[in-house]
Amino acid sequence: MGEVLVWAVWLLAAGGCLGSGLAVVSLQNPFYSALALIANLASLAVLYLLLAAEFLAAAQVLVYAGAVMVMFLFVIAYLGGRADAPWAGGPALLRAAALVAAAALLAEVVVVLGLAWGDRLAEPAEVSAAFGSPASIGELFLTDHLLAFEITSIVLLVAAVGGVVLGTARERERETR
Amino acid sequence: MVAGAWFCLLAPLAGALAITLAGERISRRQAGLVSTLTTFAAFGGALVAFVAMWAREGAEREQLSTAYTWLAAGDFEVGLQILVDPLSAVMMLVVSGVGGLIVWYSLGYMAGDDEERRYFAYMSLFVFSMLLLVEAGNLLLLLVGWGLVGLASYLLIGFWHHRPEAVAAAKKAFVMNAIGDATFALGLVLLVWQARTLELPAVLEEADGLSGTIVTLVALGLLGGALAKSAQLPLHTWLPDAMEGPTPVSALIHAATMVTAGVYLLVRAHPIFEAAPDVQHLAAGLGAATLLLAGLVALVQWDIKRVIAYSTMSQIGYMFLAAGIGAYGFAIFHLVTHAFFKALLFLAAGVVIHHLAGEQDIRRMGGLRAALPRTHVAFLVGTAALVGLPPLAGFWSKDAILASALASGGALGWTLFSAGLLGALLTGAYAFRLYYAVFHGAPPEVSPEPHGPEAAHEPAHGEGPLSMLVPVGALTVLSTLGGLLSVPGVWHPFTHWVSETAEALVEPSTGEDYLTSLVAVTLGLAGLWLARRAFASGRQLVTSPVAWRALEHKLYFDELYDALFYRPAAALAGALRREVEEPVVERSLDELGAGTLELGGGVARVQSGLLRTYALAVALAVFVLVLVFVAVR
Amino acid sequence: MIPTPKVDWLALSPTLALLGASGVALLAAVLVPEWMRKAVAAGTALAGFVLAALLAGVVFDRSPDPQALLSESMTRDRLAALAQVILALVGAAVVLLSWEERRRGSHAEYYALLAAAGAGMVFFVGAGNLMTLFLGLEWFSLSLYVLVAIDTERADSLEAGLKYVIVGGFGSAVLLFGSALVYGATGVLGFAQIAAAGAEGDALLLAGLAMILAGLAFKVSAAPFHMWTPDVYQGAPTSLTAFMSAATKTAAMVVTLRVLVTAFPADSDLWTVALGVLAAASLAWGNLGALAQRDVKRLLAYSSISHAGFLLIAVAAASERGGEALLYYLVPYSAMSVGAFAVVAARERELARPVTLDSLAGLGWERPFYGVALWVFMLGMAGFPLTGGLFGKLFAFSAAYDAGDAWLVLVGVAATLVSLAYYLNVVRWLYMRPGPELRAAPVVGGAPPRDPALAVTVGAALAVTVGSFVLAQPLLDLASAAAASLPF
Amino acid sequence: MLTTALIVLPVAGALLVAALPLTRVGSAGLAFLVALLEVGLWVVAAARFDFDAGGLQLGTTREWVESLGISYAVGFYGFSLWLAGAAVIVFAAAIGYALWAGRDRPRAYHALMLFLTGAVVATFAAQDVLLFYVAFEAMLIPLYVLVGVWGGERRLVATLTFVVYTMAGSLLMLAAVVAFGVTQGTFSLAGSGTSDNTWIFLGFAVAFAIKAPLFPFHGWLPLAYRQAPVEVAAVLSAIVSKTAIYGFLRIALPKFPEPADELSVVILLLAGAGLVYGSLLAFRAPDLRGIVAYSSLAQMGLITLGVFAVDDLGLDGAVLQSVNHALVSASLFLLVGMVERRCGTGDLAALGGMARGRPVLATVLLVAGMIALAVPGSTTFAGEFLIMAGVYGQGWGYAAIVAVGIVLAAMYTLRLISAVLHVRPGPAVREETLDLRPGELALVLPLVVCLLGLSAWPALVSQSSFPGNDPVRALAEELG
Amino acid sequence: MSGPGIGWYLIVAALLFGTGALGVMLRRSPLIVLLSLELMLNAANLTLIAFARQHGSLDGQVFALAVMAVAAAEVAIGLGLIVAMARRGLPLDVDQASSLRG
Repeated sequence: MGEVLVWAVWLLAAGGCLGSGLAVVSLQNPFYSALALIANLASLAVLYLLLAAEFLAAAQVLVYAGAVMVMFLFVIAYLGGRADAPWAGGPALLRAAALVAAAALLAEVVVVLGLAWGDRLAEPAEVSAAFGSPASIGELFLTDHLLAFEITSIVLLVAAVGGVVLGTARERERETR
Repeated sequence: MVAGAWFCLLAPLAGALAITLAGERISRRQAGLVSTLTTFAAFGGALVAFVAMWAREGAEREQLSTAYTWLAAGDFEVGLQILVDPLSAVMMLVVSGVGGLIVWYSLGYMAGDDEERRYFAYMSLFVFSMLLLVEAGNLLLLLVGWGLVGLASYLLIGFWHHRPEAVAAAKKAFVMNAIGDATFALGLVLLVWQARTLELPAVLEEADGLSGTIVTLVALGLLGGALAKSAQLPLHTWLPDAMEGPTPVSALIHAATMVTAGVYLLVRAHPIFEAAPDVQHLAAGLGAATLLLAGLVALVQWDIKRVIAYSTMSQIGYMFLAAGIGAYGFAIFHLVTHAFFKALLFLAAGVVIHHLAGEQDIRRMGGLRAALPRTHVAFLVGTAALVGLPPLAGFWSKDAILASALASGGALGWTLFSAGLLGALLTGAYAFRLYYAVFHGAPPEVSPEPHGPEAAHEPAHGEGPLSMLVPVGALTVLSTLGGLLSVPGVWHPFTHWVSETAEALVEPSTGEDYLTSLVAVTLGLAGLWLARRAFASGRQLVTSPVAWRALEHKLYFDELYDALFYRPAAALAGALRREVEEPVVERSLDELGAGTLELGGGVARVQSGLLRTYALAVALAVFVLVLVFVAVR
Repeated sequence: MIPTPKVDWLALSPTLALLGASGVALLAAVLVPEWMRKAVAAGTALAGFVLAALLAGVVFDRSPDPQALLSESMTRDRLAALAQVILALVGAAVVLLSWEERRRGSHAEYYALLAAAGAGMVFFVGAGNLMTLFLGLEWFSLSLYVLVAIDTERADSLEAGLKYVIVGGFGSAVLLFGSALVYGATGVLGFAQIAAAGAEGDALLLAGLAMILAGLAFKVSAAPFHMWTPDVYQGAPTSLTAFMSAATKTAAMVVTLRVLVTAFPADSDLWTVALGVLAAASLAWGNLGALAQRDVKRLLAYSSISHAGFLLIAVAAASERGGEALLYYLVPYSAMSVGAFAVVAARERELARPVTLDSLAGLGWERPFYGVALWVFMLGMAGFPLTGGLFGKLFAFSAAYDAGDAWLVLVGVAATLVSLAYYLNVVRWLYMRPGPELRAAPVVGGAPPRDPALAVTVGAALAVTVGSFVLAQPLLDLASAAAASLPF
Repeated sequence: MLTTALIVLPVAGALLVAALPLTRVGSAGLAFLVALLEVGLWVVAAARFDFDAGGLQLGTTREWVESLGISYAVGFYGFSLWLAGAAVIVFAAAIGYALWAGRDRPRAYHALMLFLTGAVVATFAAQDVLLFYVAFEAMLIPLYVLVGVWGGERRLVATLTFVVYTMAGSLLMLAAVVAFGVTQGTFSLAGSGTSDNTWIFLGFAVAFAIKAPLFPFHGWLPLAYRQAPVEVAAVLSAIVSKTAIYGFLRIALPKFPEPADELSVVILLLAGAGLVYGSLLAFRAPDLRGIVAYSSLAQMGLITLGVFAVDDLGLDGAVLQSVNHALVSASLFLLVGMVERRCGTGDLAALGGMARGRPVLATVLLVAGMIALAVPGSTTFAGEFLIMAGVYGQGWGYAAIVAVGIVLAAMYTLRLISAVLHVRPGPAVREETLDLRPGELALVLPLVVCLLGLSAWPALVSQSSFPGNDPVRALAEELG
Repeated sequence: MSGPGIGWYLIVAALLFGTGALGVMLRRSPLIVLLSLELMLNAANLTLIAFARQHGSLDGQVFALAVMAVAAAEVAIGLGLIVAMARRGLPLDVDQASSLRG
């Protein structure tokens, strides 16, 4: 792929990513926000691809945008109009402070990156084609990161139980009564 | 000798303890008997000691006896010890002898008071304390006795504690004496640091070796104690008020013994005062000033006991004068004769008061010569002895002091001599004013109702029971003959005896003696004449109203001290309470606490419950943390 | 063929015991009939916690030398083992404490999640790289999120849950981003590898360190990352509050110590100061905030914030002595905390409403055992003698003084002074309110509801609180063996 | 072992009293019995104590926290044995008074009193800085409740002020203990050397100054002494305050010779100021307890003067005076309590004239009062004289202050005596108001008899307080 | 590697992280706050993947994969909570969830 094309794709993806991110934060309706997040996830997947993380890109789209966001949209739909909270509120000072804090944090991270720009971030390592492939990831998950893999599953299980407990508790109450 | 002295010391203590512990198990009369007998037992002990000492010679007459170590700290030790020497032997005899007579007298005088037991316990305590004072083998023990007589004095002045005046007078006496005790103690502290001991002969021997400043300070400290105890200027104001106590108390404590303790101290510690001649002269000067002041004030008093009290101050002034110029033997001699005749006067006055059911105002007395013939004689003897008419006791001792002043010469000597003579005139005047007012003239028109501090007594006792008469008689004899122990140009056994302990600095010649006597007796008689003339014409001795008022207010010393010390102290205490204690010390914590609580409230308000602020706090904190980490790098 | 890695099952056994208990309890929710569901679940959880404690004890015994397992995924050492023992015992106590808790259903789920949270913590303290660190943290956090909100019939419980999820998620994201930066600076995830990467002073590493620190400080409730604590503690079921205050703090503290010492030793001059400042801030904020509280759970929450400060003083010493002090202090602290919340729970169940200070009035006289116990816990937290609280503070201060942080000692002392005002206020309410006020307290009267399990918990906490004072040395020996497994 | 027994006996008694479901009289009586046993045990200890020998006696040492050098080390020196003796006697009287007065909730009350006894004895016996701190703080636990539950109307404020004040000092001391122990490598008093760190010294000194209390750290005193149950006030002023003196003598002076020397001027000035200040306030106090309380402040100033004279006379005097003040203050507070029980008030304006018809009360109060004002010949006089003589070495001004204190003491004590006993009966004194009952007399009389006995022989205490009767050397060599 | 350097990816990640943080701090709807949290986690993921590429080590990618699962778990619990609140009739507004305060 040509350099220019890569840049163009990058710009498009990065722009989409940031734009959709802003949309998530700024849109009034949670439904649209959720849709914006899907766009965000998709553009992130493109960036992952550019970073030689094919498997992750795929997972991002399938698992995240596919499964998680569907759940999200489902809940929003379930809640209907009740999901509409005022856009923002509270004291103006609080809003300003939030903006300032976010901006400051952002600027800081950028500065830190800038400090590292010259040496560390100059030249990325050479990687083989297998880098980021499902096989390589899978091997790691079965060797070095076996525990992480297992725990991830436990975390998901806990979350599932939690979701059930919280989401269905009321029905159960009714039963016991 | 030593055994007698110990017995003399402990017998009254045993009496006091016995009465206290027995409580209501013994009758009031038995309590009185216990007290009287133990005091006479003490006198017996003193006699034994005296006789044993008489049989010895020179240095053998002085003996220090230690029972045990009373107080010890580091290498500093103070024993419970007594010093038996000619001086203390004389004092023991006087204290226990006169004390015994007065306690005996009290048997009759106090009969009927519902707290007799307490009275006799206190009396015995006093006799013990006074004996401890005069027998003490070291200065700290002397101070102990010193303080304990003050305590006994407090207790007895305030004996009728339902009377506010008595309580106030007792407190005043105690506090004044506490001031003296404090300076005394300060003096001792200096001695401890210099000499590392307070044992009597030893510490006095060290006096010469001390630096001038130190010894002056020590002497000042002791003098402070002496002034307070002996009611000399400027610590004299308590004594007249002390007359709130029962009359025998006035006789024993505030005339015969305790108040003369200052003189004893001056004589006892004479090496220290001799090493600090300025202080010694100061003592003489203050004595002279007191004798004049007291004599003047006595001219205008109406209370029979107060007149005698002022005369006591005045007479002690003579003794101070004597001790101040180094005439130790005569100082003690006058102390002894004064003990006789002043006790006599008080006891006689007691008979009068007893007879009049507690009346003390001489304006409501008169013509008692007929009702109380024997008392009249006794009182007259006492008065004459006080004025110094020959051949009574006071004549010999007082004139010897004046002669010594003359003999010491110099500006000081002459000043003191003149003051003493003037005092003799005043003495004659006030003493006979009192005598005439009480025993001559017309009796008061109304028979007095019981009132006054001693109102408990039933009226019209006459001259009272035997227990009152015998002591008065004994003292009359002593007042008459006591002076013969030292007759100028003939013999001086008394002063010779005392000089073994305290060698006199001046020795008047026989000529000086007789000259002085002539002048003094003349002046005394002049005073008598003044008093008689004034009495006959119904006028007062002091005619100027301004002077009268000033003297009636005792020259405003009470008011002055009140304004100078008491009120500022009370105001300071009040101000500290209002301005420091309550607002600063007590409330500072409150304010600090309130401030902290307010801070806590502020913290709680920040914890607004708003989720977004929590995230905001985290974000800001992360920002700061990262910033610091990266920047500090 | 991918070679199967060798797994140290013993090191994992405490985790597995709890995980197993959690699973059994979860199955009970479905398979066991309603009437014995709670008993089975609670019994399983209790057994799991006790077993975990025993197994951790075995691990402690058999791990004199620290060992990195599975390419630094986790560490088997005495530090982890001791922390696991504490965590498991706290869990067991909480199971007993929660037995009589009012709850509409969800009993089995409650115990399953409790065991799961315990398993997460037990794993977390042995984490060996940034990934297991993050995952372990999320593991127990997610369990706790659910547990906090499990009483869905109480609005407070839900509100607490929501706050915990969102602020907790925010904190996790910060921790994660920091981990990413550290990974960026070094290219590795394992703690020892990070230390060996030689990236000290690198801006990326330091920014990452700061963010990791923030994320962990969030979990230990150190100011200014503490703000969720009072709300969540107040809203959560009381038994769970007890668990969080003792166990979460223990786990997070131990891991903070481990991460900082093993992964960032070269930057210790930075993080010690930072921890000192966080400690001071926690002390100030926690103690001042507690002054204004009426609700006892909330008051204890602030007290827990201030204790984060005391514990951080020990961590900030960055020395073996500090590690000892931390591990020692965690024992009496956990006991006092669990015990205090247990007494609150007892009162809560008696009165059937949230416990405020005035509803403590007269408790000391009516229920002497709980009264004395709460009294002792309060005194212990204030650092009075005859409780391990004194030695905890003493050791922490000693470590700080030894490390040259005399100022932290003074801050700690000042904070203790302020803390007296509210600890003693509790005692005051227990014993000293005048008669009329006593009657005003809504006393049910008669015998208290029988709750032997809770009484056992309180008794055990009392025993540990006092026992850790008398037998300080044996406990300190354990702590020092644990601290020795870190490369100070 | 004997020392440990002295500590354990009351604590065990406390547990027993708390645990046994006895009647009101039963538990109070049991507590009183334990307190008497404790006195007996102390007598045994004193009999076994060799006052001529040097060094620590009746000691026990057990390792406690080896890694930090903390040990359970207890034992007595002469001065601490005397202080402990005063403590057990006063506690017996106080517990007896509580038995007599019939305190509510007797099991809790007496258990706390006994626990306090144990803590106090442990404080006096402690030979390890941390153990000292532990015991010092342990005293606060019962005191807080004793004042807060059984105190007067404003007891809640009083108890909080008291605890916060004293804890402020104690916590500074904790910081100092930490610093001392860490720098020395051990907390044992016997095993550690001296330190020249002024800050550590200050930590200790401030704690003791608050506990004593010394001016101006006495903000807690007026309220606590007025609001506490009277026997607790007695214990506070008589005994608890002396733990500060023990601290000065055992820790602050010998362990910090240089800082103590440098700062002695400040402490002496504060002590002197406190002596005068307390005396003046006692003179203006409107109630009985106020007088006794502020006189306590003055006396603690005086004792501190003696301690910081750092001189044979001053040190011996301070110990003697500590014992004296313990007995005097306890007697006075108990008598105040008896008067208050009769009249329902301690307001001076409402009292008076109680001497007439109540000879026992009058005699006992008079004797106690006279000893309190240090009438010459009393043991208090001996103590004051030694202190005065000792502190003269630090400057004549201090001795002069002591002299002023003597005069002021006479003023306020006489005021107290007169206000109760003399002149007309006050509105609160009725004709039928009783004299002291035999039971009450039996509580106060032993204290007064002890005082009279000491007056006959103050050297008993003063010459046996320090090994070899050489305080300065003992401080430098044996205690340092 | 062609195209923009790793730094640029990181800048994007930082911006995304900031945006997410802003959302958490600004928005009142708990749903949108949850979405914003997802943004933050994804920003971290991007960082991890970028660094993985930089170092040529797959650890970062594995980590990112795990984070995805965690993010999903968080969402599940968050949504469960929101549903429970909605059923309980509580307002879906984080500002109104402030009865616990002080």
